[in-house]
Amino acid sequence: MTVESTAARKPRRSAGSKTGTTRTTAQSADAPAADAPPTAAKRVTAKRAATKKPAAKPVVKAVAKPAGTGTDPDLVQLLTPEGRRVENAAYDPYVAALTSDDLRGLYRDMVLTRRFDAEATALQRQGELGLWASLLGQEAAQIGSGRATRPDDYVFPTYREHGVAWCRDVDPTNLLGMFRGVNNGGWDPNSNNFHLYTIVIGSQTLHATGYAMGVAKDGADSAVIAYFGDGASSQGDVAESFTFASVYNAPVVFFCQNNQWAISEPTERQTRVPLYQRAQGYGFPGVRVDGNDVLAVLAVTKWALERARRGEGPTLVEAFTYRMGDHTTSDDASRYRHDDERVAWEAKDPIARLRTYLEASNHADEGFFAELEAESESLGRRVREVVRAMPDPDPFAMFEHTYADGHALVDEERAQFAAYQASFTDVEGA
Amino acid sequence: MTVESTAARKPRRSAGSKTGTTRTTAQSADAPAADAPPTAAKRVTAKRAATKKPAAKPVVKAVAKPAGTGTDPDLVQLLTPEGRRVENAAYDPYVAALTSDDLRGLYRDMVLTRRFDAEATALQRQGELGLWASLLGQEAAQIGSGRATRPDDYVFPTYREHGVAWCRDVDPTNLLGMFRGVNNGGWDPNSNNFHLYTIVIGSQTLHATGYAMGVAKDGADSAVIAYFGDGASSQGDVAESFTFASVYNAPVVFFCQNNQWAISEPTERQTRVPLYQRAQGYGFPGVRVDGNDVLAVLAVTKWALERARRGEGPTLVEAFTYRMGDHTTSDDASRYRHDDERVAWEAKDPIARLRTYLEASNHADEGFFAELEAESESLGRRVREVVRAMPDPDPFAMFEHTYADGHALVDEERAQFAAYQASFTDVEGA
Amino acid sequence: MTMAAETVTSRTVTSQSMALAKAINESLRKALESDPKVLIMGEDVGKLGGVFRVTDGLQKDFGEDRVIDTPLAESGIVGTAIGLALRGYRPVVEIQFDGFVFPAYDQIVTQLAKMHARALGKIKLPIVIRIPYGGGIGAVEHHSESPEALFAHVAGLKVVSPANASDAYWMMQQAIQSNDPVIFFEPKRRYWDKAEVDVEAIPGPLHKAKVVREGTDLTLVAYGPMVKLCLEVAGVAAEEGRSLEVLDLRSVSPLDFDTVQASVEKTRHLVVVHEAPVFFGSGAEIAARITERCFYHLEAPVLRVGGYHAPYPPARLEDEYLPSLDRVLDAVDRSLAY
Amino acid sequence: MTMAAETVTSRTVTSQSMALAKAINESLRKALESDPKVLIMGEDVGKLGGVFRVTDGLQKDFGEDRVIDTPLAESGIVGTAIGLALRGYRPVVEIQFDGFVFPAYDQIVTQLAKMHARALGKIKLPIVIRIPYGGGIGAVEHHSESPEALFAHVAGLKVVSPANASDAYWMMQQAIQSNDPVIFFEPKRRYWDKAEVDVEAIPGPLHKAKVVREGTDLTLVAYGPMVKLCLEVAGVAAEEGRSLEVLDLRSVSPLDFDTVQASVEKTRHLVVVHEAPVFFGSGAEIAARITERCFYHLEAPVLRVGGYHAPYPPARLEDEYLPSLDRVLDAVDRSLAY
Ligand SMILES: Cc1ncc(C[n+]2csc(CCOP(=O)(O)OP(=O)(O)O)c2C)c(N)n1
Ligand SMILES: Cc1ncc(C[n+]2csc(CCOP(=O)(O)OP(=O)(O)O)c2C)c(N)n1
Ligand SMILES: [Mg+2]
Ligand SMILES: [Mg+2]
Repeated sequence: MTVESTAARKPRRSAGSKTGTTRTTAQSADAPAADAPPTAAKRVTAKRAATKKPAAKPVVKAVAKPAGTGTDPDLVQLLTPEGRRVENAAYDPYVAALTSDDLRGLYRDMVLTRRFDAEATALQRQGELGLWASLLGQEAAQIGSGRATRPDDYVFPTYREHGVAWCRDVDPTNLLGMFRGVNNGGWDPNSNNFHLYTIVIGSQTLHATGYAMGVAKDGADSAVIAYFGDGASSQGDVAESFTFASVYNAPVVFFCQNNQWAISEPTERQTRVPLYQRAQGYGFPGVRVDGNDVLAVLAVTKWALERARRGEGPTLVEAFTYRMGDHTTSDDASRYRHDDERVAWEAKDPIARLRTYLEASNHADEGFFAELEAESESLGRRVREVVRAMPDPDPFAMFEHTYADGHALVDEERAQFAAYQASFTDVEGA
Repeated sequence: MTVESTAARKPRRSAGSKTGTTRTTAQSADAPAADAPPTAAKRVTAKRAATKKPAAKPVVKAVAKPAGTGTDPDLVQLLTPEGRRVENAAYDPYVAALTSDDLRGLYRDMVLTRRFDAEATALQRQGELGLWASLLGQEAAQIGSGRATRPDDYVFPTYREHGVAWCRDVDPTNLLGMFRGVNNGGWDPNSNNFHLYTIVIGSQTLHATGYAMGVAKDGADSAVIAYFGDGASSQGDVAESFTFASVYNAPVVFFCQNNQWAISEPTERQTRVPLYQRAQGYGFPGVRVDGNDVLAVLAVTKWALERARRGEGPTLVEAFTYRMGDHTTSDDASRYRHDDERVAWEAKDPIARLRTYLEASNHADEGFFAELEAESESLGRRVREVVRAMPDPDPFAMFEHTYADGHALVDEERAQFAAYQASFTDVEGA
Repeated sequence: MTMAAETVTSRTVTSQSMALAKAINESLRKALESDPKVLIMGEDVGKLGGVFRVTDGLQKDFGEDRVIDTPLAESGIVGTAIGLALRGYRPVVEIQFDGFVFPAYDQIVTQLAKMHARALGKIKLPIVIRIPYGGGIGAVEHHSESPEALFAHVAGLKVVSPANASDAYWMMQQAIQSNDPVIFFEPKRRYWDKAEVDVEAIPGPLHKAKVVREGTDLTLVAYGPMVKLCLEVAGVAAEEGRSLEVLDLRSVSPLDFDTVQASVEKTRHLVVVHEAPVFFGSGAEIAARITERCFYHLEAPVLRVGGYHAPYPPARLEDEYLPSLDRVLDAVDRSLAY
Repeated sequence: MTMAAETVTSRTVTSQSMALAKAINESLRKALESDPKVLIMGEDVGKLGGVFRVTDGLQKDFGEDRVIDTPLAESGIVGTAIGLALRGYRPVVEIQFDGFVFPAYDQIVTQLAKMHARALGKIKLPIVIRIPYGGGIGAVEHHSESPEALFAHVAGLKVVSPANASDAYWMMQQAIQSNDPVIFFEPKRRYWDKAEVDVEAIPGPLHKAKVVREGTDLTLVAYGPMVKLCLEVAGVAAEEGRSLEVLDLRSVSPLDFDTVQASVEKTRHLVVVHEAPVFFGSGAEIAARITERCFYHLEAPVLRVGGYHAPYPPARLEDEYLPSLDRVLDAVDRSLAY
């Protein structure tokens, strides 16, 4: 591990925080207990929001209706696209304790994640990777939610959660193995409580639910978070995971990144109503959050995770965001969507908006940004070097790990393969 | 077909109606256009409800929220368990045109269906059937919804919709083939627009949705109704059918008979909130109706079917009812549920309540009931006779209908089987 | 390479006569007792004790937290079992009938079978999926199928099927202790067949075939419900002066070709019997591999007796569809006539 | 019983060189034009034209009502296609990749395959399920599998796979016209291979194998992506003085054993090649049945070359995993050495 990775430097700590206080459970005592607070928000000056004084403790009255009921409410948003901090009595407490360091940390996470992602895209173009699924545009959704988790929580990603992996201290170069074609995942899920990437859409939501059922059985207060996309919401497995999570009151947060597209299909091909509303019919709350607002995502995810810890069961969080790039490097989005859509979303860029806010409220100075730029470059370099050095696996690896306890046929085939390989050596040797 | 079957006597007509007017689409003009009317109901005397004068045309204001939103409303009920007619401005129009004949027809359908069901149970005990799945207690849910359909509508049943089959003029003895083990269904689904029984839980909801998509493509104004149970609501297929139906705005009614049990599991093992609420998160209305009240079921189903015809898309109807018997003849419900529950539901019997109402409002006299008793007996007799006479299929039937266009291997195996069979004849002949 | 079948060490004092279903019940009970991580999951496994009563009494004694009635969703059952296994549990999942495993097929094939390899061995999936399978009980559609080939073809799964109560007891113990996913096919029509079960015995390896009757003229290979039939066939054949050796494979993946090979090298004739359709069934793999191993020993091609290429027929036809005494004898005759 | 392969009548004037993917595209276009009941359904089949562009331009020309982008749910796609077929439509369904067919497996196996039989022939299910399959394109997990055996074992389904553009065009026409469900496996690594396609030809029967190279010493049997490899093997072997006959099965269910038998009676040696794992793969069924039919003709056991009993490996290993020129030649050597 080299110095440029947050993950490496401050393992299992809040982004940029030296003390890690924002990650403690104790803090949840401040949080409102209601299922979901009202989402009405009012604008305050960036200046005011930037003061360290925690927002006044809100008196949130328990609402009978979970969030996401009835007519579509506004997004939960704490930071406008223009970088202004807006007040939200319900969710402010979840970010109230963030220090300047924390805020810079979130910014740094997003910048480095984007840099890593760009590097991977470049490596694919250079033929070093077979494929890459870019998270461009979804940095806030991933860093905000990833930073909301505790080390003992467990994360079940799709194939695009590079930012969440970053928050979980997974060495980013580890993520590249499967895209390079040297393994199908390969990291140890238990060393960072970050499960392997799952490609079969939706499957992991059931694993997350089962894992959460196990957490509850153990009497632990950890929580589980399952990532999936807007397209995935149509899969039967996702619906079944909602049912199981609800029936067993499992401590799981369903985190749907609605990036508006499932390859070439817009969200309207999956649903006629906002996705967060899906939850209610399964008996738990759903909330839509501005997925390009890292503070809002952090707050909403913390709220949901803490509900889970308190034994209040599952939550669905819909992070409303946008896939700025192609679906993967194999895709060509120009075939099915207009540039204006992308342009409109560029104005809501998660990194730009936090930068405006940081600058306007003097949370960061030029030095910080310059240093980060350098760090970013060095991350890119490291990723490049590591990937290029990644060796092809030994052919005999094919015969490893199909079974934990062995299998006679595998032994037989391995032996046949060895004999076959040896036949060349013999010839060559002869 | 013998005389005792309504199905046989009045093919494709409304129950007991000589004119069939209650089945015409034209009538839907009377119906309120709102998504779902409020469910508040007030009691009126049985006497008053019994007058032929149609209820005043209600002015139902279009409500933004579909039925089944927010807190659990009362059941839609038009007839109390005690047999009193209650007023319901929203749904009364759908039953306003029912004549005494119609009402007696509904009663007759329920009685004969129950009789048929009892006969089948008896035949199973006598070893004539391998299994029977009784509908005891669910007569109103099935007759009410079945009688709401038009001949050109299409029905996708589970394995328990004997009452719906009755309404679709399917010869009831046809239903017994699969339970006797002489076929796996075997009737022609297209002759009565009544699909084969489906055993793999939930699968048929997708077939219904696809069929409805086809109806819409054809520009027809038919509707489709898919039956499934409370247990089935957990299956991924059912959720996927909700998504497809909503996205394609398919003219399909999802009719869930919540009979409180999925074999030994109470509905709480499938959901924490009332099932009809599931619909909203998929973008269409859900309504809970008293499934033991044939009038309410008829009204709600008609409303839902007419929405579908008008191009307003799918509806979920949850018929709240009770499985009075064992799951099937192989089951022993005493292992997992208390008698008191059954006793409580007996007080809500669908047939008894309609009888009370018919008697109290002079819709039927002793002669009717006596005649029906005789008809019932004769139905039982016919069923018994037909079943006992059902021959075992020819062994060569195994090789038929696996494919429509033939298959070389089937031909080969048929020939081998013939040779094998012949080897005995040869020996016996020798 | 070839080994004779191992005999289970039997101490009569701990042995008792038990129906196959009861033997599995006892085995599950023992597993629940000895390992707090073992869970039972499925539809109706709780109060009802399963539709075949295989889990009878377990929820009462171990509680709803260990013996779990699940929602009616097979993909959900297997998918959450995977999550529970990742958390350190050892779920034993019941699929109510053979024909209802297919909604879970995706989770089994794309997730359960591959996750250990995907993680380069870093995580284990010790999950047993119990499936009552096969015909002969006069059931309706989807309740009589034999889909074992659809699992054996998939690497990452182990597939076993006991033929008698004693094996049912011990193989279930071993399957639960296995760190690999095991698809455990229970021959439902043998649920009520009794046999001596010695709960203190030292069982042989899970994936080893057994010679259940020795013979010299022809080898009959079967597993699960067809072993009993093959023993009957051997009995009848003996009266006709033919000495048939009967092998109980017990495991379909891995498949103990060594034991089959040893037998065929002796008898030079092989007939494979299973309920599943012949086309692409286990018999094909056995025939292909044994022919390769015993090319110069075989005096006749390996013959297969099984279901036809048709959906499982309605109950009144199943006796014609399933391998029967006569059909197997016919194959024996044909083999020996070469 | 045995018949030589039929040759497609070719009129050069209507013939043009076309990539395999384009040939399917043209075939779908023709079907959409000639039968208003034909529909295309799947994920991304519309504007995108599918991830392999096989449906390119079809939605533009035939509208969203005939070329339907579906929600992301394979069970839903196949399940609704069944409903549409019941309404009289002829849906051609695309599954995006081989590894994603499993969520639809239940609908395919328990519903699609059995519904015609269940209705005693009263209803027909003319549905084609297109599956780009197989490896060799350096893809990530679930994008390179060959699950054909898992469908061939199931009665009620027909399973085919073209090896070249011409067959792709015609077999698709025939599959769509078939009144039975057809699982249409498209060899994705051959999508870009060009061949002459005569769109006015009179094709031979869909389920008939073709002798694509005549030979006398040994028969190589393959289908889909492996046919090209086998032709290459035959070329190399010819240089070594060995005359290999190559058969393109085209159809896995039904499987044209007659054509295979005829060839093997001549060559007396058979090697079967497929990408799918050998264990319980097509090769097993072919070996078993051909050994039965040609017991006295075979001079060597039927040998099989295919994938190993392991999940499809990461891309950098696939060349080792897949049958290769050398691995097939090795099997040829071994067979001829008997
Ligand atoms: C079961 C399954 N079907 C199809 C695919 C092919 N596929 C890969 S990604 C994708 C779209 C996913 O969309 P969404 O869930 O919105 O996630 P996103 O890619 O937008 O992050 C599809 C169809 C798959 N991986 N798995
Ligand atoms: C996929 C599948 N899993 C399991 C079963 C076994 N099974 C048959 S009926 C049933 C319960 C169904 O409950 P519900 O949907 O409420 O319908 P009900 O029987 O109450 O009418 C179960 C589990 C099945 N038929 N299909
Ligand atoms: Mg998306
Ligand atoms: Mg029920």
